[in-house]
Amino acid sequence: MSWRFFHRLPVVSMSIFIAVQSDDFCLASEYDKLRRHSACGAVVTFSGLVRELSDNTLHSMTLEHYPGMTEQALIAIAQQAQSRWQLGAVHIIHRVGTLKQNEQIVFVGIASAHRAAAFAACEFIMDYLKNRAPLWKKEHTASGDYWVAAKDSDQQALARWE
Amino acid sequence: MSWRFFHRLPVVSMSIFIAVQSDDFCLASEYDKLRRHSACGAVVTFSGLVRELSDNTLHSMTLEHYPGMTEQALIAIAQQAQSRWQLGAVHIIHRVGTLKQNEQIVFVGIASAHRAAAFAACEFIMDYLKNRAPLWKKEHTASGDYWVAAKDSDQQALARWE
Amino acid sequence: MIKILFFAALRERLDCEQYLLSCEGKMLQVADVLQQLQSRCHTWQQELSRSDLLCALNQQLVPLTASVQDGDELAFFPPVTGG
Amino acid sequence: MIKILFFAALRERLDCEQYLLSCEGKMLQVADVLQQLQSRCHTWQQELSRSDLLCALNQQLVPLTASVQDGDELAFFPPVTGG
Repeated sequence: MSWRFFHRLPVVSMSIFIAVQSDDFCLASEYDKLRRHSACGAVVTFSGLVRELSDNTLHSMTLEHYPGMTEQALIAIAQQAQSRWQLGAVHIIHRVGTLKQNEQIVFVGIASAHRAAAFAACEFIMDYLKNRAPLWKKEHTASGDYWVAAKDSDQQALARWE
Repeated sequence: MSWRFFHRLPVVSMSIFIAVQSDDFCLASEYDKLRRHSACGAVVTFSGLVRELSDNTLHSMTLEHYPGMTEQALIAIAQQAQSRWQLGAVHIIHRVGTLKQNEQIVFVGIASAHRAAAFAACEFIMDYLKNRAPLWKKEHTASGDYWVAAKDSDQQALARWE
Repeated sequence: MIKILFFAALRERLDCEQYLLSCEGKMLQVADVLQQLQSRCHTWQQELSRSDLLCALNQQLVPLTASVQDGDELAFFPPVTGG
Repeated sequence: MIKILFFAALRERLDCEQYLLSCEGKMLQVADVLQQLQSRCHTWQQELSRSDLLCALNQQLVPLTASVQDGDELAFFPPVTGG
């Protein structure tokens, strides 16, 4: 499912696009949409990928989510970012289901007039997504299936925004 | 001109790619190279675009540079980033010559095992590039040609890294 | 009725995806619901007592002091690990 | 000889891209070279006295106290505005 919102502000238009999907996404086509915001000189993107475990035994992972709540949580996070920084566009795409080695998991893209706002908003969204969006990873490895444990570092990452 | 360096570290391989060119670049093909680093779960990209002036009179801009020194400055900045954070790959592309409205000016892409390192390195490189790389913008507008003045905010952005 | 959902590792350990609880028209706190669920068996007692348990009421994160009523959707799950 | 390059707004204001200066085998500081250039005319005096002037010696940013010798490439330019 995906949502689009358009707000028209005095100076720039602001759009939020959110999608939770099992299909892969295309960074280039998201970027092409982000760079259309003519008042925005800065585009920052983040992509999260399935990476090797240190012992090289990962086959794949499955992402479970809470349908409905995930989308709402992502919209709320995007709106929080929008209220903190002046942004032209916020795109968040999160995949669910089974993903293999090196597949794309998550995309966050920001268009803004200023690079500092674009960087901050993109990192803010990832930090909040990691702690607030109801998604869970299960790793399928040579020695069995394991739910990924939440990381203290992800929780600590929120501190700087408070 | 473009440079490629490959270092082999105990755990991950590190690559630096630098290009100063008049040709446009393709974000998707840079991203495809960055995400090949299998130990890197995080890819952050920054793109700088020619944006409208507030009075909507910009026709185009010309980027002048100091050939040779620009490439060296970008390599030095990439190496500084690499010495501060554990990075899988750093790509920097800067265009020179005449660019129109909404054209791409600069690309910085980082692949890293951790998102915090990828975000920090990407923003660090942009902050240093803005202050240290010998490039100058001249705007061609309806009322004449003007050299862009350096911004205090760009200089202040360095403070946090020192 | 209150619809209760469980996710991820918690869902697997409880061997339960969805559970319907009658609240008999009473106004309850999430903590009261949790206590009723814990009383079902030793496993539920253990799994629903974890200090890192998260709770969402009608798809919004809430603390255990939140009030629940007939028709609400309540969900319990472990710390999230998306992204 | 020392090869001296000027860039961007400075290049335009001096109406000069490249200037060759004989150092007659002497060891000079960048500040000495700058003084010689400033003495050329009023415009050069003015433009090369700006406090935000940057200097690169053999393509590395250096302070005005850096030493210059025969065969060096010296460049002066305004604050950079790339990115």
